[in-house]
Amino acid sequence: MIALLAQAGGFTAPTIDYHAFAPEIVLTGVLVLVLLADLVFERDKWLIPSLTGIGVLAALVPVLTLALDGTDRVMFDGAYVVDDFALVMKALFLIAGYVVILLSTNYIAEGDYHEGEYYFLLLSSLLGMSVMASARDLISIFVALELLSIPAYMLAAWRKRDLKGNEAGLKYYLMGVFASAVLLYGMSLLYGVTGSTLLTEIGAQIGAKPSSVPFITLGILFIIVGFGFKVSAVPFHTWAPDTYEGAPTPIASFLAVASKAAGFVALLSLVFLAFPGRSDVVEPLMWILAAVTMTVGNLIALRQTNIVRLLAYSSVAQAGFMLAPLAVVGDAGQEALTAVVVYLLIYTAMNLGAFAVVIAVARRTGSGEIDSYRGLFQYSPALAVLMSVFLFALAGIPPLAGWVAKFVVFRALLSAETVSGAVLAVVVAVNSVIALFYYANVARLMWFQDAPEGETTSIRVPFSLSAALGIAVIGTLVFGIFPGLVTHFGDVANLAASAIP
Amino acid sequence: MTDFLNDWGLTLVTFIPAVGAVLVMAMPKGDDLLVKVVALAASLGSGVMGVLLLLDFDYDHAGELQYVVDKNWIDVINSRYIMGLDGISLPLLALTLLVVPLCIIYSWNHLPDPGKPKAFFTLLLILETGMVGTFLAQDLILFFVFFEVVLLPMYFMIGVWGGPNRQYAAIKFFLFTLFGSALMLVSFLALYFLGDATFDIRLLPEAAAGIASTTQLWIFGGMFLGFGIKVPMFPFHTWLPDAHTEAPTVGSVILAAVLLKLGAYGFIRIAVPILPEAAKDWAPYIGLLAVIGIIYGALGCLAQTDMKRLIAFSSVAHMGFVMLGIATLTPIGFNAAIFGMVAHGLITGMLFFCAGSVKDRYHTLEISRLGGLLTQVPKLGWILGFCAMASLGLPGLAGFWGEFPAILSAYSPAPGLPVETFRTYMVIAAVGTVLAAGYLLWLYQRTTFGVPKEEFADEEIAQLSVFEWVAWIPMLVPILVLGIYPNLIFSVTDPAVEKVLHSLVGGG
Amino acid sequence: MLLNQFLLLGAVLFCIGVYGVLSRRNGVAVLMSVELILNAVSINLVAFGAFNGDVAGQVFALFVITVAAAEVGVGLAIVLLIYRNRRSVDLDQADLMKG
Amino acid sequence: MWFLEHAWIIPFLPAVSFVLILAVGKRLPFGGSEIGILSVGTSFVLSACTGVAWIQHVNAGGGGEGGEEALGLAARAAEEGHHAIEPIVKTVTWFQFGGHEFPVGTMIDGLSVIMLVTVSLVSLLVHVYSTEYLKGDRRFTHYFAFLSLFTASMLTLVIAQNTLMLLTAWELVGLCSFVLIGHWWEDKPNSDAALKAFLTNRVGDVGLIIGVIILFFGAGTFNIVDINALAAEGGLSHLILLMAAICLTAAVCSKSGQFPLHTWLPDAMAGPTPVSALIHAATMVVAGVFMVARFYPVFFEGFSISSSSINLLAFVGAFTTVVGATLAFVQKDIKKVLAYSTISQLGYMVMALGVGAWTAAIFHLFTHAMFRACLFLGAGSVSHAAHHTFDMRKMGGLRKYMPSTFATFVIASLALAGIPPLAGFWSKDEILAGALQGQTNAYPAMLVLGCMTAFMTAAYMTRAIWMTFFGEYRGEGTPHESPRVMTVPLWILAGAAVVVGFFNLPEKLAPDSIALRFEHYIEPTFAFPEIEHPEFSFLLAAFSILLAVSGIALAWRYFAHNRGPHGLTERSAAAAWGYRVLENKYYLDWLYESVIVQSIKGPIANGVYWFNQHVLDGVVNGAANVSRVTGNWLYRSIDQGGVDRLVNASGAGAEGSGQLLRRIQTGRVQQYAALLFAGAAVLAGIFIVII
Amino acid sequence: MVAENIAFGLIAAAIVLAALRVVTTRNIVHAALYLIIVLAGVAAQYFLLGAEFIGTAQILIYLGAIVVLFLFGIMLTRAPLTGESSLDNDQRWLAGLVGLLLLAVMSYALIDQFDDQELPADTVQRTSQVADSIFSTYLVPFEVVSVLLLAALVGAIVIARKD
Repeated sequence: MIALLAQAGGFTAPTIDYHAFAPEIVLTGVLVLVLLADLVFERDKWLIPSLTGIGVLAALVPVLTLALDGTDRVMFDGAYVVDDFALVMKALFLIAGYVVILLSTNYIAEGDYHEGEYYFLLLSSLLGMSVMASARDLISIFVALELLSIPAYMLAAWRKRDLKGNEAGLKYYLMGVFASAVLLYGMSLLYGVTGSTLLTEIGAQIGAKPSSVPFITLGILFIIVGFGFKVSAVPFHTWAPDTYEGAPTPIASFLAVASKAAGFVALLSLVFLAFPGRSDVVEPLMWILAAVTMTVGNLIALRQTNIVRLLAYSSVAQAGFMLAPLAVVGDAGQEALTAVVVYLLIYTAMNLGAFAVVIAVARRTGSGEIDSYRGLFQYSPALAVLMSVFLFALAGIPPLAGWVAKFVVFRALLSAETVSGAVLAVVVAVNSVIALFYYANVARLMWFQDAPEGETTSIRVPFSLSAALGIAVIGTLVFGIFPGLVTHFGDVANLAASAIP
Repeated sequence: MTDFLNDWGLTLVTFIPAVGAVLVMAMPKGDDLLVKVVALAASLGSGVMGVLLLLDFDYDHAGELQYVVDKNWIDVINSRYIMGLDGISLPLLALTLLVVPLCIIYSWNHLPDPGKPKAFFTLLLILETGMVGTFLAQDLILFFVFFEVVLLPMYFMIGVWGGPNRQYAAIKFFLFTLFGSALMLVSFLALYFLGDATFDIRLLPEAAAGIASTTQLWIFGGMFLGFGIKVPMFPFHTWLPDAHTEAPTVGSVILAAVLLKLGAYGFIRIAVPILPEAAKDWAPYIGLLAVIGIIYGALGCLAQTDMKRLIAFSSVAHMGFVMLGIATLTPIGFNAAIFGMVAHGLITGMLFFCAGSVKDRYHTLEISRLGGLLTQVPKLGWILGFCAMASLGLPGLAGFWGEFPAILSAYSPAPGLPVETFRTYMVIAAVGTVLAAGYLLWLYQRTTFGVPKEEFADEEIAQLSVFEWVAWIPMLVPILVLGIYPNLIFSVTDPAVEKVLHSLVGGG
Repeated sequence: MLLNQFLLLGAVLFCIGVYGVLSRRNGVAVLMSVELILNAVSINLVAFGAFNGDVAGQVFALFVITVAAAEVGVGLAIVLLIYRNRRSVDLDQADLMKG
Repeated sequence: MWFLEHAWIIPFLPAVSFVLILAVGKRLPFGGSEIGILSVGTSFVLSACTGVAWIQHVNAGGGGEGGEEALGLAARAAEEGHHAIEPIVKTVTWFQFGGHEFPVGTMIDGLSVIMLVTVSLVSLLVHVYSTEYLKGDRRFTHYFAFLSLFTASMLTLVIAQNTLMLLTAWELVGLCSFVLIGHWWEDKPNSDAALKAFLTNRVGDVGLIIGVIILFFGAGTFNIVDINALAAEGGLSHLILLMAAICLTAAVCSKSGQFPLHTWLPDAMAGPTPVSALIHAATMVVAGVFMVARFYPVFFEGFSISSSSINLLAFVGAFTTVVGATLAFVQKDIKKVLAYSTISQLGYMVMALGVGAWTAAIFHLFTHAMFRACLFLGAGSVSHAAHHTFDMRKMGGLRKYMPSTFATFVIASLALAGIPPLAGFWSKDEILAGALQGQTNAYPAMLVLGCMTAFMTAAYMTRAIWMTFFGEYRGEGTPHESPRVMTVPLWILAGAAVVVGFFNLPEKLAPDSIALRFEHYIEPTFAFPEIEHPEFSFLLAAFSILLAVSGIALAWRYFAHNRGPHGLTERSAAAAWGYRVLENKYYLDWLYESVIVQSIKGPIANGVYWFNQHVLDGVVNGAANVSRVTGNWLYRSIDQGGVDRLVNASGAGAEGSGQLLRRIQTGRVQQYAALLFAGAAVLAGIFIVII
Repeated sequence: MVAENIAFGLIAAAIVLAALRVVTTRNIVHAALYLIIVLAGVAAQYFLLGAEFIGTAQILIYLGAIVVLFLFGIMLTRAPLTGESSLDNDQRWLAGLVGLLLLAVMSYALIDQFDDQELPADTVQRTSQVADSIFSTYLVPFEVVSVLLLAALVGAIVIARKD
């Protein structure tokens, strides 16, 4: 088709590196396949999730081959780049997606939801994320953002008969649309002032401008606000707890992990490629967002009674920790990037794990109340141990992976050797202690309190859920004990290399 | 053999318990005996490794790190897997390797409610890995990780198997320690960035020399909080009585015997050698807090009505002596501190064992309800007396060699420290020994002398079991042996202490 | 023509849209206000495209229009879903989850 | 020489015996007592051999192998023209600090030898005596075990080569006294007494610890010989010596029952009587005196004994003699009479040391050990006969029933009272002579107090003997003489009380070959201050005899013939007051106790109650109470109230603010949206204005 | 030029007024009708800016599809057709405040930056240029949008349909 068009006028067909697009092509193929399979095989319920899972894993193959290949592939004048950063993030999305599929398998099948469409939308969203990892211009970023968001809006409302489910979808959708409106406005400003949608080009232009341009400041700020919503930074986080609570739990985990990560990916590309010269705006903004986000998230989390809401606020606070390195981006540079990437990788493992346990426990108790975890250790010790592992990992207790994440954040903050960095480091330290309160509280209920009457048999965990738990716990432990593995990824993920197209 | 130990010794001794923990977890659910056997085997395996290391250790060069392993770990931040054993680590390693198997033996039939041997022993073994690792790590980050590893198992041990107020105690323990270690980590990172971009404890004293002195003070302050809370020093001690009181017997024993040592060890191994100048500025205040701790802990003991809580408070006082020794920054003081740690570990550990056995028999530790232990369980009474005597620093028993040299060292602190201040501390600390005698003997009198109270007078109280004997004798014997021949430890620690303090005073 | 006259028109439209999304309680009316905002952005983009003599502005606007269509479709679907369950599209009533 | 170099065996044997008795004692036919007697007996023999060896060594002029450590100093001393006989020192490494090794070992000189002999002899006799006295006791075996340990500790103490070892043994002695005083711990008063003894000693130990530390840093060593040598040579500053001496004096006060820390000693009578004998005669309480003698150069220089006419040591000693003697008057319990008498006599010794009469002090220590042990064992024998009571009001007339006990008791009493030619006379007279002559100045106050005590001693012993042995029997049942195994030790000791006084006959009364033998062999010549030895004074001797005799006579008149100011306490308010003061031990305990306690305990009514109820309580109890109350207060208000509350409050504060922040989350999506847009607008406003 | 400016002024005024009515009218159907005016006005502005393809697309997509969608939505949700206050919630003041604040910030930034800069005289861009651009430089977004539309379609059906 492209060749036909090319003949039509003075059109030069772009050269396309199919290897570079292979992950997306595989995902698209699977996506179509799932849609078709849903039509054809209505009886075989197991087929769709398996197909989806295999498809996601298949998409990982080209990611690996690309990684082994090692060369950075730059296309469309730098609008689409497949470098190590992109690959690391793609792998993250795909693995997280795979785990979410594992989490969904029984949940969706037993809930009598629309299975085929569910996986179809999940894959669409994943495709959007995968594109996001490589997107290096405003339009690609916007479109990728919408592709990953719109299916997610609908997935959040997937429990159609449940009022909370509807409400979750509605809130997420409206807030998402508002945020993308603000984002778009910001993008339009930046495009207007630079005349380009390429991040590197924008970076070069606005970096050259004098230090205080309200217009540019406004553009940057609106863009960051737009993504602030996506990563659920305070005060743009309000949707998160409600949506997580009302959405199907696997989707909540998907939003908390993959969607948030996608927001960070875009934020990182923007901050490092488009705003490198504007740390006068980015740094204080990120400082405020980070400090407020972690503090508010943690404080509100202290008072939660629902486990999913607790995790939601915890993920808000975690977003604050992840934003923190960006507050010293001007001085810390690569350290900050490494910190965020490493944090994301680790956060993915431990948060998915926590959600997996929540799903498993809810199979028995049917409740999201924290109180229903009372005495879990007595009747289902394995789940209690796993949950503790994930929670304490989130709290940052060595040797569970969370400490590495906190550690790289500290390192980035202190490596800047600025007062603001040091102060933020102290804020992070204090917040990690506050966070421990509520994580430990859950652990306390599980371990130290007696189980409700009659709870004696342990909870049966279906295979796919066990697999998800296994992946998460291995990630949490291995990253914690051999931090070199994960910091390596953070280190190779280098946006500076692709800054020069 | 030596080659094998050089390459693998320290790694094995650290991680055999961890492997054991995994194995214990993998054991079938109902088979408690198998779980216990595996747990004991793992801790003994580590112990055997430890004995091999001790036998092979080159005592003529106790000041040098031996069996050093230096492997890549986290390349990005130049943090390495460095383990090493020298005269400072050695006694504490030995202590840890001794205490844990004994705890397992003690728990054989004594598992506190609600049972669950699998989880209990798993935690115990993880704890051992953390403790051993802390004493061997020669890299700040590695140290930090091991330092924190002990946190969770202890938290659960207190929280699940503890007393009635266990939840509060557990979370308090956890939060205090975590708060300290968060600041400690910030200090470590500051060292890394301001120093030579290394976490290697061996290199840091030199690398950190160039840091501005005010910055050094701040960095030391962070570490002070981290280690001081763990010690625990007054006024950060409030987690300790709760944790000790609520923890199950074995938990208390490990807490007292090893965990409290991690903080003081941190001072000796990390804080002082790396930042000697800051240490000098801090020393008078550390000394002050130490002597306040001595008196305060003793007075706190006198106020207690619960036997276990009393013993717990005594730890505050005893660790005060340890910290006083460290605060003098002299070889004598450091030697005293290390000896004091080992002695306190053995003695207070034993006291907690005794308290646990009393609780098993009388189901209460309320001092006013006890009495006449010597008539009902004479052997236990004798052992309690022995430990009380050792604890109050009777010469000829191990406690004395932690206490007396610490007081001694305060007479003549390192050059540059205010002599008069330290001499005042010395006098106060010496008065503390009287108070120590006071509360311990008072405890002893009320619990063991006299005749049993009415409620227990007619009860058949069990005599000491085989498990108790097996668990206790290996702790009682060193209390006596070390008391009579303290050079067993001093000869090992002294060269290492000299080396550590070299930058500070150059000996003397 | 001044660039700013288009931009300011966009800004005004944007803010009217913001007012609308904040003050309307009817779900459909909120979606209409969203359209105002998106149109404001499109005006901006096209105006900047003209100002810069660059085709990217128009392309961007085209994508925005397309995406807006998709968003409205999804949004209406969700509003319909709510209506079906609640017999109301009053957003104020959708506060089951809070705190 | 062999004996001198292997003196470690002497304490080692009883130590082994301790372990053996504990291990197997219960299974032996005599419950372990045979091991104890065997070991202590062997120790005694070895001590005696050591003594002989030492005499030979002195006679040989200190030749042969010298002490390994003191050689350098000896060489220096030799240069200065002394004929010094060095102590025999043997050491092995004990531990190391800061690269220096510190040894442990034995040091044998005259002082050690005489102490070895005294201790092992008394201990042996007490062991033998106890087999009967404690027969059937339920903790017979434990008793012997700790008796052995007690002996071992004291033997270690006297041959200690360095201050640390001395400190160790010192504390072990305290521990054993704790165990033995509290032997019958089922009764609370007994365990109270044990606690009090230990804690009071602990107070003094603080002085010892600090003193040892000061000397360590002053002299750079724990080695006693080196410290002494340095002190004697003037190698240590006077300030250091003074401080050290003051600190060590505190230790002496607690261990040797000197004013004002003597209150534990009468309470310690709660232990079995043989233990009291051992404590008072040879082991525990003389440790303080021994320690002063051991560090004599320190005290001598520190207190400037040579040039002063009063000093802390002399004053404490002299004052204690009078205090002890007056208190002994009003006791109704025979053991308490003896206990206060001990305090008084120890005061003599300390006073002697304080005035520079070193040899007199040690000589008195030696003679006193004999008759004191005899008196205590006699009292035990009496109580054995009189249904285990020590209350003299329930005795009387026992002379008829137990002649052996009576005879030995009288001999020992006369020795104590200082009737020539019994042992006590010689040693006491030497002390008084020392006070009279002093070094450069006389010590007149000491002399006066000493003479007063000499009078009172005679008087109260007469009173005790009268109440116990004369008159009519006032107790229950029929008293009987104790068996042989108890009376034989009594006779041995009584014999010793007669003869040991001749060991140090004054030069004026005896030929040179037997005069001043004690001084010749015992008094150190190496690292020792230049002491002026008192001359024997016939006048003084006569006066002291007169005092003793008149004391006996007056008391006899008063009690036996019922003459004198009987009913004085009823008739004279002043006398009644005086009697009450004495009966209440000078209100000393009360002073410590209620002054401090009342200030905390509150209302005066409470205080009066305390005055009535607890006047007899001890200083330690008082201090302990203060500590407990303070501890309680600290714990409740500061620890649980302050620090903890702060921590908890911060937790509550965090939760509270969390609760507040939750209100943001209203659940209404348009408010969320408002927050989003407002957030964007406000942030934009701030950033545009500021940046 | 003047004509263009007059045209702009008139259309802009219409847009703003209509937009205000969209967010204030009490009748939801009226709101939809006002929305038509706004959308058409915006399309007119596009033509003024020489963006004919966008203008056309605006009319086709918005007027042809979206407004119809809205009307269907209004009917399906049986919104009251008569005017009443329930169309608004109780945070109008807050909404107005936020709107004005935003407006102030945005206009300050815009005026500060572009003050009175003129648009270039010839702003017309051919549709073929847009097409070339979409199929070369912006090929990826284009493909992505196609998936996006498919996803939105499938999802919206599942969400909206009765089951």
